[in-house]
Amino acid sequence: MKIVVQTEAFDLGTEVDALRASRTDIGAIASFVGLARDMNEGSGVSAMTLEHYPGMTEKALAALVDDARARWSLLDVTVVHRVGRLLPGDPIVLVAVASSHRGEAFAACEFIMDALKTRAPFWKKEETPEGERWVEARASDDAAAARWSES
Amino acid sequence: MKIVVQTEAFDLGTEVDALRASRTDIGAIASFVGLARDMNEGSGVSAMTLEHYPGMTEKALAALVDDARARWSLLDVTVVHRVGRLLPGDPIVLVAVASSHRGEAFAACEFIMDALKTRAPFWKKEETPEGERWVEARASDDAAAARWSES
Amino acid sequence: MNVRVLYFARLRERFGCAEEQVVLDGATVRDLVALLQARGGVWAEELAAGRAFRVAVNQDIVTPDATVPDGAEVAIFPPVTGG
Amino acid sequence: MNVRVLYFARLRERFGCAEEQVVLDGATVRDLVALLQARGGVWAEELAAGRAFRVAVNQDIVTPDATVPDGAEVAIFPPVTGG
Repeated sequence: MKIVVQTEAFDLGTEVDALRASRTDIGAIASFVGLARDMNEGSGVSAMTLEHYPGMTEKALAALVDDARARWSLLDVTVVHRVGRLLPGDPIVLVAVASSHRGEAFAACEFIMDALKTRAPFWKKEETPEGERWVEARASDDAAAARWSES
Repeated sequence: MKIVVQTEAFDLGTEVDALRASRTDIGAIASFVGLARDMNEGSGVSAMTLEHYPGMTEKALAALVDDARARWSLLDVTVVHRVGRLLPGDPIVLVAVASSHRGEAFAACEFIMDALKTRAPFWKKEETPEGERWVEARASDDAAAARWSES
Repeated sequence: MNVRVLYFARLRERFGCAEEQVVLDGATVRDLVALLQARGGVWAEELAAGRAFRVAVNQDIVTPDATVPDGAEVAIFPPVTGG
Repeated sequence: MNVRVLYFARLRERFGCAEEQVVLDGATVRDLVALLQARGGVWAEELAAGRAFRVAVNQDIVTPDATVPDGAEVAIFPPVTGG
């Protein structure tokens, strides 16, 4: 299990290769990369800065990965989240989940992303033609996270 | 859109980098890699050989990717499936889906895998200590594919 | 009429045949399957009612009622197991 | 008792404060928030009932009824927007 908060870019191929290593019991790896977009809420975005709460961030990420491991049978999990200033097209977050079976890998990967969006203390500030603005939390993210408590 | 059937190994990092290229409108890339395992149905598996129906395979993969594109708002899709002899730990299949938003990327990626499992003409033959055997289709794969027609 | 029939995977091995030309009297997939079943032996066994196999006509999976056009490429194979 | 209070993101900017020591009379998150609201101005505005903010005590998100232990690290911040 690897959970990292870093300013540097990450590489999906490298992270997933590390997860696979020389194992032969993994049947499925579901992964997700979130990227900085050049548009949000109808405005052009030229850059964004990600702030976090050092200490709590790592604790919150570990807790939600633990929740995923309690819920599904997982072989390994990697979460990497960047902080600092990012440009459109830059990768922000990576979640990769290895399991014997694809259904569990997919579900756990999506669960971790949904939980991260509502529970991990990161905040985005965007640079737009109208000036800087803090990104507002989305009701759709709360709804996505809530799905997992219903089932 | 890229759909390929090949004997050679593929690299997740390379395929996803190609999908991203220099775009700045992608917010989410969900991807899946299926790997050959060393165990199946309680037997050790030392190798497997994937057979397919050339011509129909490409047509079936294109059709299910088209179904995904009709259903969700996707920016790009890559599907790579290997044929020939594979060893435990070898990657078999890759599906990567780029979208503006993560919910659509996740759903389309899982849909494509579920549809591929039931609609694309590939067959696996495993080498086990008890001899060679053709893998039997799983009821759980039919159930996974059927979920998508209910909703 | 004439159709080209392909077999894959376990069925190819059981029939000992990857491809053949078949002269068909009927017009549907059901007619073709009945003709092959009538060969007896592994043909009757593997294509018996209730056995799981799939049929594609010109590379699209179809139901037993589907028409088989003259010159069609018909494929008969086990349920797929890729991915 | 004494608690260390941290502010993040928009609230840090609005309050012009990233961290402070607060002497607290009560024992719950609600007591601390009431103390800060009583400062008026941006404090009253941002921490008013119905405004969306989150409170963590020793790095766990808690509800307003949660106890604040002496020496705790309390953080007040907007709903998170990472990922």
